[in-house]
Amino acid sequence: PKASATTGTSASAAAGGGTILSGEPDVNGDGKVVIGVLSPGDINDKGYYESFVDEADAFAKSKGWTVIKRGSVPATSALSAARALCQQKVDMIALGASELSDAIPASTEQLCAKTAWYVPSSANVAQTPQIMLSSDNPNQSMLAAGYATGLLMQAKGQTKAGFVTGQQADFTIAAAKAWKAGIREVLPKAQVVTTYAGDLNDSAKAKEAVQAQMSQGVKAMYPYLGGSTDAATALANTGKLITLTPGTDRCSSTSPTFDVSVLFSPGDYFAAALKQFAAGKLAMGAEKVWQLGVDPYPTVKLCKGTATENKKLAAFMSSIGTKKIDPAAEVKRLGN
Amino acid sequence: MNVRAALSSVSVWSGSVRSGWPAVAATTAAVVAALGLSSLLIAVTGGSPTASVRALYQGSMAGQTAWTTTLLYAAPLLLVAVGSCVSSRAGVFNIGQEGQVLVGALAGAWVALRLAVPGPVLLVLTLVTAGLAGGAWAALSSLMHRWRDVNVVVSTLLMTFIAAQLVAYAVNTPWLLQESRVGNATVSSASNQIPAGALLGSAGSYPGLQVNGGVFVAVIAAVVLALALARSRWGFRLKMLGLNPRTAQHAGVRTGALGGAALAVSGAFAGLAGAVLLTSPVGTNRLEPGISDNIGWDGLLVALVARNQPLLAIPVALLFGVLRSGGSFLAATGVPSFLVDVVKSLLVLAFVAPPVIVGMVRRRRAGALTAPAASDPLRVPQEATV
Amino acid sequence: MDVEERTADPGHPPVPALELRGISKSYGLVAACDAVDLAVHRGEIHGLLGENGAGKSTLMKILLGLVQRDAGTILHAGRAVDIRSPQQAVALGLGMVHQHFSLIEPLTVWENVVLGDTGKVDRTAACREVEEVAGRYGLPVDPMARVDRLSAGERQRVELIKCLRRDPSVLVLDEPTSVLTQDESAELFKVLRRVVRTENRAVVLISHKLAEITTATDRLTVLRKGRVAFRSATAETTPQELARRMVGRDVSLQAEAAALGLLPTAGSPSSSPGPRPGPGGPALRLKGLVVRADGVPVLDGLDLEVAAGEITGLYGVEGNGQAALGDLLSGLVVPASGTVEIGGRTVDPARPGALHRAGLGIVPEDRHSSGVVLDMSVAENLVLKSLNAVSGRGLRRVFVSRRKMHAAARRLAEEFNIVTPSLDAPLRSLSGGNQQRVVLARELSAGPAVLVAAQPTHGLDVGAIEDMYQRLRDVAANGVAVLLISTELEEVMALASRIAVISSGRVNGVLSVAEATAERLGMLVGGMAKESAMAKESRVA
Amino acid sequence: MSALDDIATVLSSGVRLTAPLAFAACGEYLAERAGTLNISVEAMMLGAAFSSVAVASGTGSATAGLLAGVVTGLLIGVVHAALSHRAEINTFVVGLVLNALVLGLTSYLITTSTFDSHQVTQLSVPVLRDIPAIGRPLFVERWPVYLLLLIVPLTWWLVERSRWGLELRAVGEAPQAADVTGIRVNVRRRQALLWCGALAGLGGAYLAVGEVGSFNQNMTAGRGYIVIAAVIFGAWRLGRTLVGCLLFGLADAMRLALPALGMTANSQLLIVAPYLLALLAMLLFSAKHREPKALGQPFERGST
Ligand SMILES: Nc1ncnc2c1ncn2[C@@H]1O[C@H](COP(=O)(O)OP(=O)(O)OP(=O)(O)O)[C@@H](O)[C@H]1O
Ligand SMILES: Nc1ncnc2c1ncn2[C@@H]1O[C@H](COP(=O)(O)OP(=O)(O)OP(=O)(O)O)[C@@H](O)[C@H]1O
Ligand SMILES: [Mg+2]
Ligand SMILES: [Mg+2]
Repeated sequence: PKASATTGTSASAAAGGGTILSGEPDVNGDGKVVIGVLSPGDINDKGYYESFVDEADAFAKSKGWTVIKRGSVPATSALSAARALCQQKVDMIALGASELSDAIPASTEQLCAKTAWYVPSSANVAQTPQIMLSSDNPNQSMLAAGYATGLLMQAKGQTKAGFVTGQQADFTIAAAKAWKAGIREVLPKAQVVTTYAGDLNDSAKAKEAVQAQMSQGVKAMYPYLGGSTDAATALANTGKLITLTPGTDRCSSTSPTFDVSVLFSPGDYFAAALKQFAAGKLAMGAEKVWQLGVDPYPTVKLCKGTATENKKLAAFMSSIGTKKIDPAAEVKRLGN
Repeated sequence: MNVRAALSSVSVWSGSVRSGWPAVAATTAAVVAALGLSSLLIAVTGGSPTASVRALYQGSMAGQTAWTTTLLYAAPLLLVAVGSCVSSRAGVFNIGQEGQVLVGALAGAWVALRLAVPGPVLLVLTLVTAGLAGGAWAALSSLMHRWRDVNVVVSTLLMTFIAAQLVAYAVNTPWLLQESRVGNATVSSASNQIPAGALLGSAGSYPGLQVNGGVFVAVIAAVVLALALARSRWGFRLKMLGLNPRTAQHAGVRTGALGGAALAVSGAFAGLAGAVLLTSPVGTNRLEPGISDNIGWDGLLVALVARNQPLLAIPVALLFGVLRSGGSFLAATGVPSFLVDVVKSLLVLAFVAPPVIVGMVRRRRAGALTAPAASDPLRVPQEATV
Repeated sequence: MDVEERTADPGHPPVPALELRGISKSYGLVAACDAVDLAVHRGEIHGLLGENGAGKSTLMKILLGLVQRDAGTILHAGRAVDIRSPQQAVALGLGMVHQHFSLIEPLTVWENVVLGDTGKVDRTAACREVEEVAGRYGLPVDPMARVDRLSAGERQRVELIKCLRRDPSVLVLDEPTSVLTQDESAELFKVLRRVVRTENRAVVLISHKLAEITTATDRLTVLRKGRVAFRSATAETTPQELARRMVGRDVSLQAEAAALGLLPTAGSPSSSPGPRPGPGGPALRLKGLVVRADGVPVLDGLDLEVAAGEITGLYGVEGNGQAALGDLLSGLVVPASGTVEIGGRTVDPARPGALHRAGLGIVPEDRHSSGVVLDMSVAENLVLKSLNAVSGRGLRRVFVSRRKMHAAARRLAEEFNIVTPSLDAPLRSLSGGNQQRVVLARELSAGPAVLVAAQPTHGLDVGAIEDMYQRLRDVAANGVAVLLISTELEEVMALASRIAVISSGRVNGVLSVAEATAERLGMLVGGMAKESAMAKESRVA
Repeated sequence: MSALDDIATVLSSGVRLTAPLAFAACGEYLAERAGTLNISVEAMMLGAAFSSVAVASGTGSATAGLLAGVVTGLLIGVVHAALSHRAEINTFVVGLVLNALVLGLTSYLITTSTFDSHQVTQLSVPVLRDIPAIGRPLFVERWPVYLLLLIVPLTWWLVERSRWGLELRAVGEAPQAADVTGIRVNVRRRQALLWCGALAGLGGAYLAVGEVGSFNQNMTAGRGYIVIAAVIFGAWRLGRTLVGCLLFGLADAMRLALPALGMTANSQLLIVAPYLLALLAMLLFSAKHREPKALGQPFERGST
């Protein structure tokens, strides 16, 4: 990534490329630190989207910062939402997901000149000097999630798993395939069905999809959902299915319960970035790629795994981290 | 002539609300009540009403940037509203603008992304195609009405949901309008960004205040239609059709064709609004399932509050624009932006209800044989709707 | 206004079944009822008559609790009562057959009959009751039939059954005969006789047809402009006197007399000009017109010719296709077959505005529904069929020129004596007579070769009627072919030189006014063909 | 897995997806017979779904939540009725505004509060539940489903047999004539809207505390409009309306179950199916003859 100092004379080059904004964390120098967070989803979904704001909130509180959060921002109003934040004199704008990347043009506008930008990306957002990109490879975490599921299924002697998600869109299709491939790393003959409920938030429909899968003997179920995650998982719990979390650590949750926490939550990445920001080390114009098996996140955690299972999973993840396993190739090989 | 047309429309308005101070006073009281209720809601849920009001103001009217955003929202709202005025005049109640906006944006996006023609031509083609598509979509309802007597309210409503799935299908289907894949990246449920040539630029830039081309399109449409409705033979016939279709037919008006055309025109303006959403910086310049963003529903409400007067729709659209941009800013202060939907709905009721109620009370008191004026859009769903 | 009373016999019981004292009701500035006193006794048919708009319907609606009075008391069997709703009226034993049918068409007869009751709905009991009441009064009807399948006469029976079933002490009928044939009317009066004589009920019969009132009632009250103008026993007065009381002055004009239902003195020559056939055949020729509504033919091969300079009357009882013919000539319905020729040229009535362009003007029967736009201005209503003439020139052709529109409207308003506060006032604010003048002015301003006037005097007061008659005569005298569609025999006899009788959607016979007697016309109306009508008459003679 | 089990799966899923529609459709049907084309049924369902979860969480009783849902639907019905049949504001405008208001309000409130999950209990009829294929779908459901056995016949009886229903029909067909007959037109229409509100509320509450056990933003997701489509599809007959609901419910159940059964289908097409079917029904059967004549028209005395 090329470093260019468009944000003013006071910017300085950082070690890993990119530019560190002067005065970090109070970039705009108004004596307060304000973080603005935009999320495309329901920020009370007890899952993926909520975690993003919760992490920011917790960290900011500990530093005495202010956090302005806004959920359910449609992609079409991302731009104006970002402008509104700039008017509020935020020091950083953090986008909850790459769906909101349409807000990025605001970063070049006068209004947002003194603002840091944190943007999650899945390789579909172009790097610009004004923003910090944060990305992971969803194939990695979904493959490992599948692997973990496979381990648990193997222990119980089961072979049938189900994936329930919303719209039939590219990212859901890809996630389903990687998860399936992961299961088949352990159980080459495993059967995996995918149901598109059509809506990440229609709980009744998500539940019916789960019910249909359960009645077909599915014993592990991944509710890759938004607002309807809990309703779907609760139903799966009644059938004692193996369940996974879509992004956050919920091993301690009792209602519903999960067997595997798949942690690819943008909140975790974001918390790490905020720490750097507080220390004045967060560089714009650079990209941070989060590696499974290398970085603390993303990762997959068995809630009640046996020592052997945990060891196998850790080994699998680290071979992804060391590139011994190429997730893309594995998905191609086993995901169809 | 413009000014006189304007004056005559305004006088029609005050006539139809049977103006006088009771209606004005009641409206004022209702607006205050609506704002009071909203404040109460904020306070009860732990927010600060004064801060919220300040935020609403700041985001929508304080400064040139704020005004820029407000105007960006107002333009498509005004376009939808102006179209609604036309169909309502003809006595046809179209409530499918949301779907017509979507179909317009869909067709516009297709043209903008698929045709290789130079910039300005592409923009014009995008806008025109979107208008035609919105019009055609509405015309389907009109054909169903003519052939099989299908209720226009019902069919325009149902067609909205079909339009939404059509767009969802298009942006999830690679050979249609789904965005192209870069390397291994996942693609989102949206089209590619339309080329710069098809973007509506700012037709004026007063340091920070940018007046987008869409604003000019919308205002010109409002003025031209106000003039046409008030003065032209077409406007005369529409009015006749809306107020008494039998007499209109007797007088030689092709009622079916004229009513159907009015519905199509209304759809066309909604489609054009869809294109403005697509090509102006209000959104992301891509086709996405959420691109209509309730502009269709809100535009219809603008027309209703403006009592189907295109010129009055200008300030009302501006007010709705203020609510949208202010709401966006309000959300940036931490108050969930859904609050703005609540405020907006309460305000619509506050504007719409009191004149009707005052009129009704007056009629009851007078006991006169004054059937409510059929021209009153808020009271009488005209014959065509049933 | 001093009311002259002639109380006939003192044989009535001292307490009237119903008594109204000082009833007043205003609609804005219009005093629909102004201190009206009225007493109705058991065992009598009480006629209530007056011109259009005299306040008859309003008075009865007050009685039925549909309209609240401003002042006055209602005494029922001597007791003051307060009637706030139709249910209360029913509970007191008041029943009403409304001027316009109040039946719900998609419901069955028995459902309509029990509508407005309280308590459980019991079909078997209701049907039995309908049949029982029907049998008692000789009003046969199928209780399970849907009302929209019934004829006008049958519907009237249902209305009657509905009232009589509730055993009313006072029965009010508001212009019950306007949709009935003469035979049906006679039947109705027979039923009413029975109701008062053998069952000792009281009946109020509202009408503005003097002939009917004088034959059917025992006592009567005349309303004029919301006040009681006259009371008398029927036997002690004459139609001529009643007419005078209604109008407030002597009625000499035959036109007025006709409008009030006074039969013209036998054999009196029509004052209308004789037929003056224009050159080259009739101005309007209708051939084999068929119009269907819901599959039922409402016009069934109608043939008719109207010559220039002549007033042809199309007479018949309401509901025999006049409305369909009016709609057809207004361009509102399209015939299934048949042709319309104007001035010898065939016109396609399906083409919007074609009839108008071919030179046909029409004063439609229901002007509010298809003649005017109440919420547009007087000026706009005057020009709405001739937008071309009031448009701008050149590029401004797409616009209506206000200047031209006002000029044209002003000219017509003056010529036709239209009384209006301003040309920009909504038509709604004009009186009925003036609204009708607006229609006539607009239709005549196009210089038509043919003028169709459908029920042109419905709802007009005497002054307006007089004016209308004079204008129609003038129009004919100027060489226009006039087709007068009317259900008023007297009106047709007074104006037309030829009378065509319509029955069941076809013309049953055409008589010159000289051959036309009430009896012959009556037989044609009843559906007998012309020849047999003549034959029967000659036998009688 | 036997084919019978598969059928049972799809059927019971269909029954569950149909139930909220069926409750609301009974209400909408009755309102439309009285002449009100009520488009705020979505607001009634959504508002009820929210309040049922809120009250269930507050009281700890799902049944109390269900009741609260009915009351909320009723209240929205009262507001709609007051605005459109007392103040006489165009009923479509009122409906649009109410839908926007309730969506905004519930979304706002759910982001500012949290609720526990509660769900009504399941009722399982011994013996009958063992009938192959239909046993499970029909005899093992959350108990409010069985209220349909009461409400459907009751709605039918009210409309077709009771005096109130006779008057409703009269009011929906010919309000002027009904008025002179002594029926208080707008009162009847308001009452019909209350019935509609209560039942739509029951439908929404069933969805929340019966089916799902929690509330999430816009959880009715357009079911109110599907209900309107069902009444149209049913050409204003209760039986056919319910068949429409079942058809739409089953279509959804099929869509959701097919992948598990190893089949695929175009989901967009299945999602729009209800709307397409309603339009088709109107086109094919020219429903105009069945449509209440005064549907959507306001009534005011003296304005023939
Ligand atoms: N195709 C149409 N689309 C929408 N509204 C229409 C259409 N045709 C007529 N209308 C409206 O419907 C009203 C008349 O309704 P009606 O159902 O009587 O029309 P119609 O008589 O069937 O039309 P036509 O003359 O074409 O047969 C008019 O106010 C007119 O504006
Ligand atoms: N609802 C009303 N609002 C205003 N004016 C009314 C109303 N009803 C009646 N009027 C007016 O009151 C007067 C009396 O009307 P009413 O209907 O009682 O006359 P009527 O004697 O029955 O006439 P007709 O012979 O035409 O039936 C008329 O001037 C009429 O215009
Ligand atoms: Mg700062
Ligand atoms: Mg009368």
